[in-house]
Amino acid sequence: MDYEVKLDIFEGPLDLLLYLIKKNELDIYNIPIALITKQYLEYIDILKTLNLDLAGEYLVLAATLVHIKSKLLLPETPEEGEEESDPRQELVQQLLEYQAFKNASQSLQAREVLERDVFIRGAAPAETPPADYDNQAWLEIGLFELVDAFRQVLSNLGQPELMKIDLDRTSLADRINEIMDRLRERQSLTFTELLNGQRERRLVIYTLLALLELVKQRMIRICQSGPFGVIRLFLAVAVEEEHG
Amino acid sequence: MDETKAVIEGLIFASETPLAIDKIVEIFQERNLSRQEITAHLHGLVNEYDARCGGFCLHEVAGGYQFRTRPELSAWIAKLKGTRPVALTTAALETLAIIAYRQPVVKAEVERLRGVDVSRPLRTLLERKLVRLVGRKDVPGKPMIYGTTRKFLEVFSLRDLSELPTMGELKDLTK
Amino acid sequence: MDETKAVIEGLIFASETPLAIDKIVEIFQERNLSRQEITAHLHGLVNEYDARCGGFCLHEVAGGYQFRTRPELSAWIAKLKGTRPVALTTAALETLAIIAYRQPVVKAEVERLRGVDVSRPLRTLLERKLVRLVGRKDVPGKPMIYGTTRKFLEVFSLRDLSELPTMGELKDLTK
Repeated sequence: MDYEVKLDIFEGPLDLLLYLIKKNELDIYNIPIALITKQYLEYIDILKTLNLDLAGEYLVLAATLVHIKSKLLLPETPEEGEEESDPRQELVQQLLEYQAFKNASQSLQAREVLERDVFIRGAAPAETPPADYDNQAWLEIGLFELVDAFRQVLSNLGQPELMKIDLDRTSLADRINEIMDRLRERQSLTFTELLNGQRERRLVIYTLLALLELVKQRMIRICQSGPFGVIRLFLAVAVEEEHG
Repeated sequence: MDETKAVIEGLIFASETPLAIDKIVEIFQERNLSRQEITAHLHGLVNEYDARCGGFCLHEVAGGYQFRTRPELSAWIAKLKGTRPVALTTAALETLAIIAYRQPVVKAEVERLRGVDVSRPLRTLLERKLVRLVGRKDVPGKPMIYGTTRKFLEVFSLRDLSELPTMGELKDLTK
Repeated sequence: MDETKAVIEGLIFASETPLAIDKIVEIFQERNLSRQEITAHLHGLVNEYDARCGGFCLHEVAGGYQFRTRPELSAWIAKLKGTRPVALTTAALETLAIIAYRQPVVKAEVERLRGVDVSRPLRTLLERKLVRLVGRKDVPGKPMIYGTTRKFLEVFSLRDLSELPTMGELKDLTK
């Protein structure tokens, strides 16, 4: 076996396996598992002796290969009504799919790539006229940019801040926005009106949490007309539309 | 040159991104110019520039029209521009190919198909705006879904996603 | 077209600033192209574009050559630019991100997190209707409380706020 191929050129276990199949000029539909497993494990050993950071995925595939090999060695005892299946089938499927995507990435590379093969007009645009915000397209910012901006802010602050946000927190914000909207339309609301007859557990919990948060933040007041009376919500402070 | 044709040419030239026919229709609203007329002018321009074989040509890309330098001149243009942009790694390209073909797709599926973790290449693709977050899948855990962007089409000179070779064609290459 | 002429045209097209003759001489160094030849090609191109009377022409400006749209078309080009996609500044994007994740939130808290005054980016976000005034706090000074808008959800293709990536997902992308 020659080891002149640099090991870090493999993109992962599937890539290594495809390389071995090609090197031995094997039929991908009929892989001699014993041979390929042996060679695969030898490569893994080299990776280990070279003290390379061996990704767990390589070991997972090694285990899969050994498992397939052992299955092939056992005498077939197909159960009643069950098709005899080739234990290699799933792996072959995976390899074919991976090979197809590798081809896809190469066909992408073979295209006319912008700023490698072709270039667009270089001159800076003319003066930007005052923007009409309502008609703006917003193509240039995506969710990733938003999240990344937040990460940037947090990374300047240190660890404890990082843990405070989760899915529940943002669901709560949705509910708070909704409640505030409705309170601005109508001066007051009852708790029952707020739920709109909906009884979904999650919604009721979030509504309660939202109300607690709003009271804590002193954005609303909650009043009850005597014991067991109707609970009413009011805006704590009138909200003017302008900002300044 | 016909004035309308000249305006269309000027608009394409001035636009920062490939100019869509819809956009041209919108700009010509008051003149009531039909899509057919616009398309005819566009084809006329494409042919004219192709025949001329000058420094740049008109291309249909990412759902619009854009002037681009001829690929044969790339070495000269590179001399002008000096530094070249960093090429994508094989890992990033493979990840991109999977997302392009399987979109909308979750990270776990990309990792199953590649057989390795894709956090780093995925981040590179997001940073380069070739890939974007498109939403969440409605399954337990609500994983994030990824898809390609318009910039992906622009960078790889694709009219639209249907211009990519089919998976069948790609599998044939394997044999 | 003559290859040298095509290269010159491509270089002018791709250049970010008006392209000086000296620069063209430098790029063609190995070919030993004379200034006279280059100048002849440039004049040829200028005349060709003038005669063609298309969407743009070649001009000598600021010590170099540059393609520019014909002034007669400026009204049409302005229509195009009026609806150009705009990007947010880093300050606005960071402010928006904090409001999105921490809402309902008062300005003072946003400023604590960003470490600087956010009056300007906040105004931009309010103008662009990405952020709104949700209410006022019933404490001394009655500070205003901010939250995101429906338009914010539309811009980022989110069904609701719970679709925002969580901290865990964020780390997964950034490791």
